[in-house]
Amino acid sequence: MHFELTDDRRMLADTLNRFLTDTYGIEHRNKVAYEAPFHDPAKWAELAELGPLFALVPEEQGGFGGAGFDIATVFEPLGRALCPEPVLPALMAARLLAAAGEDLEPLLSGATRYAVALGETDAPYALEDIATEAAPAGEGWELTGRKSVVYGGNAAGKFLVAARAGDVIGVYEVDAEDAAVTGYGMIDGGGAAEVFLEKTKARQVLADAGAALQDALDFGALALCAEAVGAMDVTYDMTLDYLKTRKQFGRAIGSFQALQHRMVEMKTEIEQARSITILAASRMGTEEQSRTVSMAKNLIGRAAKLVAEEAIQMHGGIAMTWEYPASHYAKRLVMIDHQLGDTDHHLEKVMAGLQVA
Amino acid sequence: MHFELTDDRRMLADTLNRFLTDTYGIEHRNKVAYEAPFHDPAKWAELAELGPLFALVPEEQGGFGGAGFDIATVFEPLGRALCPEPVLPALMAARLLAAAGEDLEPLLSGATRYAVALGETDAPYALEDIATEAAPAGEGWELTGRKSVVYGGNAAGKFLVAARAGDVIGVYEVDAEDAAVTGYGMIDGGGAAEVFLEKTKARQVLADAGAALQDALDFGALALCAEAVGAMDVTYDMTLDYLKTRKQFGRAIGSFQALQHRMVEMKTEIEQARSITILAASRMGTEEQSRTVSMAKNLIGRAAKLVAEEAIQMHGGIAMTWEYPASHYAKRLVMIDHQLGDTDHHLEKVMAGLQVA
Amino acid sequence: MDLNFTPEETAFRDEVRAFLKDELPSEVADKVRAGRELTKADMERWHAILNARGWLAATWPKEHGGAGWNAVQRHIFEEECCLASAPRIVPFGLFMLGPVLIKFGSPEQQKAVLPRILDGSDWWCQGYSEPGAGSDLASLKTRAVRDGDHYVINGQKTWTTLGQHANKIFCLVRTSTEGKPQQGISFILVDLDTPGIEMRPIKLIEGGHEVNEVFFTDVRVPAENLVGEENQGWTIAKYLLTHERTNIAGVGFSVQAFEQLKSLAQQVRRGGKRLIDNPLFAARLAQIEIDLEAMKITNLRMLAEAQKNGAPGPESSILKIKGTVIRQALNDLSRRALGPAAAPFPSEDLEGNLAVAPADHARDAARYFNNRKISIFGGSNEIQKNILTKAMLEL
Amino acid sequence: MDLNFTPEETAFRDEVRAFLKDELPSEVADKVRAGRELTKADMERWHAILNARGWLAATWPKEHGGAGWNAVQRHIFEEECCLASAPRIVPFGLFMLGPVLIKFGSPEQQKAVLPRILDGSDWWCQGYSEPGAGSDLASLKTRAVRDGDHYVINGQKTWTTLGQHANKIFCLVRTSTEGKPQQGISFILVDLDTPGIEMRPIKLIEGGHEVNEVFFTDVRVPAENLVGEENQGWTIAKYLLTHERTNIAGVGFSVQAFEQLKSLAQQVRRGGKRLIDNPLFAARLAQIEIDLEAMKITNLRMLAEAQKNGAPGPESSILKIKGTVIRQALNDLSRRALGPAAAPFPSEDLEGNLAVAPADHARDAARYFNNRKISIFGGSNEIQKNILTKAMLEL
Repeated sequence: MHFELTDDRRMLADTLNRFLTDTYGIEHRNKVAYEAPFHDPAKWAELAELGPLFALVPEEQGGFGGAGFDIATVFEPLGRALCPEPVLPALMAARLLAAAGEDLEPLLSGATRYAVALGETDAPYALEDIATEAAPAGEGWELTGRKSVVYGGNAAGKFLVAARAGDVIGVYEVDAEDAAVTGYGMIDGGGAAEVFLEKTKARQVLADAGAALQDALDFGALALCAEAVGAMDVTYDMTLDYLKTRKQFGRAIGSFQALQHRMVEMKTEIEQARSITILAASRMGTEEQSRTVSMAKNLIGRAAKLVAEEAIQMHGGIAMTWEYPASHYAKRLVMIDHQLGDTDHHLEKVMAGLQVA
Repeated sequence: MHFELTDDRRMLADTLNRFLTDTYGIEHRNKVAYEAPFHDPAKWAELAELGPLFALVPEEQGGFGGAGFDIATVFEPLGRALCPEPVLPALMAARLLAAAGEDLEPLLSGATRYAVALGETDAPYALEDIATEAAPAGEGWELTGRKSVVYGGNAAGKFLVAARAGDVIGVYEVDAEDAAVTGYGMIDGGGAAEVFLEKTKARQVLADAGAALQDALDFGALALCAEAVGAMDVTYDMTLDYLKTRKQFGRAIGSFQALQHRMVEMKTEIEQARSITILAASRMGTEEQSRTVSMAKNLIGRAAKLVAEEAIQMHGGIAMTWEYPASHYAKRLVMIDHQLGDTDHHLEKVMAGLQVA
Repeated sequence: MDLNFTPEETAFRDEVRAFLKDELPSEVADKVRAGRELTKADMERWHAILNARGWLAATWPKEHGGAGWNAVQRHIFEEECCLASAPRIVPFGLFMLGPVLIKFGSPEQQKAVLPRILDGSDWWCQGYSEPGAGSDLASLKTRAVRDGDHYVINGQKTWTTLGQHANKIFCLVRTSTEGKPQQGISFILVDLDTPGIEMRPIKLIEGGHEVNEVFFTDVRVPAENLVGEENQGWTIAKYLLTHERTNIAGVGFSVQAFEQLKSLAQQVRRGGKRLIDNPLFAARLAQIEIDLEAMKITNLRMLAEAQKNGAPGPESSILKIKGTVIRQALNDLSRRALGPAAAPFPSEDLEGNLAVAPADHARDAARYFNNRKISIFGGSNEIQKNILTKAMLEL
Repeated sequence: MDLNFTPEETAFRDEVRAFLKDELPSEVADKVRAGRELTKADMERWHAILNARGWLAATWPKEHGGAGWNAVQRHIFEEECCLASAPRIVPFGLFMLGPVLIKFGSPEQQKAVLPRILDGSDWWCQGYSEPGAGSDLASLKTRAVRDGDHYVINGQKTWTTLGQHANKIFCLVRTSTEGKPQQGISFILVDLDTPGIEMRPIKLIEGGHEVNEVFFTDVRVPAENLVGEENQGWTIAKYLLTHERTNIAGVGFSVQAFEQLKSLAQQVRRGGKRLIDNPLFAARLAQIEIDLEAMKITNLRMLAEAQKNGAPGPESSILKIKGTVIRQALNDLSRRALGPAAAPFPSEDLEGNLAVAPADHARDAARYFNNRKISIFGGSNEIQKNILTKAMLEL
């Protein structure tokens, strides 16, 4: 039993952290994250060259990672830097393409940007509720429906779309130019899109994708957990720093016991969040993968909200401003709960599992 | 709009408070509350003479009160004194007997002690789940079933039992000597009983008692809310006192800001509890009676638990002892949630009402 | 105990309700309901409508052109305005400067300033907070030095709400560094056109512009602009704090937000059912409803107390603390109800054609983030707890 | 990262598990599971069984008759004991006095005391807290004054757990009033048969007797009973605090309590359904499961850290704080699950014939009240937060 990263992973984390610290500082981040295309295409290419995308998939599929701890290793630095590059869609697309045995090279090299289109207006989180329909058309397929808030969809070349043919949900590839895509920015930075499909030409990637989609969702949620841990660490440090330096009524506000005790509570929840993310990472590929990821996403949702709200409150005003970095961390931390299932969605999954065990 | 008691009610409250302060101090209370018969029969008689039971019912039924604020006026002092006398069963019985148009004199004079037997092992709170059966037998009825944790049942002369004849739940009167009654004390003081009915002779009081039982439950729950407000006020004052006098690390522990802020949170919830109890009292007899009482009982359940737990924690050890009164207040405050529907039971009722409004 | 309004109060409420129905412009109410930014013209328009009815300056005595309402009337008016999605009255001239001048100002100041507040000629903003003195006003540093007939002001103010629309500012400034820090503060009126003043926008967390920084460099202000005595500023600031705190529980906002949330939860679908039928969500909703129902009564109780004693007591801090907790919980739940649809950065497009979120809810996340301020501004909840601790608990 | 035990550790766990299966008396385990009070004989019996296996003194080096386990082995042992509902080892002799003597005691003291702890000849209890010094040990007042070959002790100790079974007590006493309050404290061994000692029971909130007050009036104790140097007591107390804190997260207890609770929620019925099928209850249960799963890992992470550094760091206070919160939440939920059936005062009857509550749950409310102590005793959670603030956050 030990909790240290392998040398390879530590190197990867160091490389990523250094790259992001050196070239993706918060000012640059805020410049690119809130203006179309809501990320930095040049930095995306540099990032891809550093190799983190290869860490997302196992050797058999042309990568050099793909285990839970590889995912966590990549996304924690991204969270620390609030990086808006569409690595998450790449991860989820890679899992789907790998499940279909397709060539991952265009994705892993960063050449083709994928977005994964799952959620719909009335089906934001649960696969069962998906209504978009796939129908055979000649050699291929046609899709009809609307995919809502597709992360990275504003700048994707290809979409992997979940759609149902009768009772079976499959995955279909759609070229961005074949669909009606309206991109927009997100309140916490980064971009997304509405994707309108109206008998849109598609290629079937997986006919029955229930298991593969759940797997992609699990990996995506794990990635978000690791991202949140990175962002929470930075937010916590920023708040601690502020408490040490900011003076009120003639003393550092960190000397007020009420705030001290709340810092301890923040710290405790961050450590719990780190722990459950480690646990989830360790369970990827096991039978307990989905339930443990749901546990993690639930705890992360609660912890991230606490950290965001407490950070703002304890900063007292300054963190309400766009200029002060903590505000952007707070937004990201809160909005992570709106991606790939919120605290309640995942709590319900854990509740369902109470019965079996 | 004003929030002052009428002169009559203030006099009643003063009288009760004085009687309880003078003759029912915490040492006496603890002596009688934890030993059979788990109350003080002599004091019960004195209390009855003071007239609070008459305040529980309207003039038409021989009383001089019966409105929501009358109930609150009686039970708040009882809560302040942690009084274990079976006034609550008397209130609920009075509502049922009044609904049936029966003579209330034996009850109001204190001569006959009633207990109301509703809950069962698998039906602790909800009337719908009651399984005890009533069957016609000669001129009268026979009941079969088990009533569990019947408050005041250990020292009652008569039971009003809720039982079903087919789909209809009625109220039946059973003499204590006709049933197999096993009394015991409660962890927070006072007594209760298991009542075993096996073709036990009974008299039908109300054939279809759904509405009357709900009304009795509402009035009972309101009474518990007022009792809790009284007990919370005392517990809060005790804690505040302790914070001012107890020294640690060379200063009064009340000077520690973390505790100060928690005191404010306690105080806030107590005021909210007082407010919702006032609201519920004002709505008795209106269409919103049941839902508002459920709101009150839910908030009271949360507030009382907070106050109990925080009082113990801030006292830090001493309130863990039997000798220190706060421990008994804490027990009562927590256990009120186990009577007549807990926070979740009442929350579900409020949830059901979300749809209609 | 009587939780009902008197017949007179009920009649007043009906009058307010009818007025709002007839006079509140629906395009303005729509913006308020959807949390969209109001223009200066929107706010001025609403002020003019209220002023025409004599209801703009609720607390001013009638001789100054106010409505002369008591606390209960104000409460009724504010609650009805919230329910009707009326814009909030911009408080700086009407509820802050006005009462100060009526209490501490000279007859000349009253005559010169009050009518121009009412008729919209002047838009006042507030110069209280400074970068180093947020909740701790006594430590403010902006200096005003007497120089002949003028004061010369140097320093910086911040969190100046809607300063971008204002032509005037009232400030707390330091006129003495002797004695206790509270003792050397004065209250002064400043024309924003005076040379040496620069106003810079502060962009808030959600991207909106509602507050500003104001920089003063050798700003010469006529000495007669001083309100009350020199170094009496702290007394004035405290007067405002204790007498003019109104609607600090924000119950009206919460009631309105709760109704919107309930309606949202009936529109949003999850797992083929309405969100309101999801027990976990419904439990949260019911919990807030309960806390809010209690808060309404707590608010009325303290209102009755204030009515009786002339001013709210320190326990009114409870209203601020719990009131903001409830409002923020409502904003939080609205955001969550939307799921991913809460995440897009608000824009006209998203509210119009694209309709990612249901109507009126495209800005719910922005509103959630923006409203984190309500537990910070105007004396943070931590400060409120300190006040309560001292005054009420005597700790 | 590797969350699995090594093959050796797994083998050890299997060994412990087999031992517990074979050797733990079922009547004793039944009492533990139901939260019933253990008799002195029950505890002595279990100690003897462990001692026979050489597992009683987990941390003592083998030369003193201990098991010589490392932190991971201790953790495994404790967790398995909890899961099997084994009694908790009475810690005062084994985990407190023993390590102190091994580190600070004279060879004579070690020889005289340690074997009698192991074989059960002596039952030690602890004299640390005083009525005026709970969390603040430095302010203790019990005096020990040197008088020839003896110390004469006067004062009062409290919260002495299981003192009613003990024949010996180790105390922190004040031997000097000079310098800092911490500097004048000594650690001394006292025979409870010495004239002048009176032990009085303290009845706890739920009615149980597990702690006591101890009064010392001119109690003459041989000077050789001093452990370490005079006025070195604070060092000894701190050594215990940092090195011998074990299982402070109480994860094993929580895991066991969670399993019992889940089973209870499958037995209890509400509205014709099992309680576990009620979404509000299930949500609470799932929430605790998640927090507990995270806590298991947090515990292991800090264990690995302690293993590496020789002693747990200040961050282990997190284990105490969150560990007690989780345990108390479990107790709370068990109590609530029972509804009215939780309310009767525990008695043999209620557990036996009457069966108001399901088997093993008649004392759940009592357990809930009793376990309010775990966030108070042994350094309250507030003290833990202060420690963390200083050490870790540097605030």
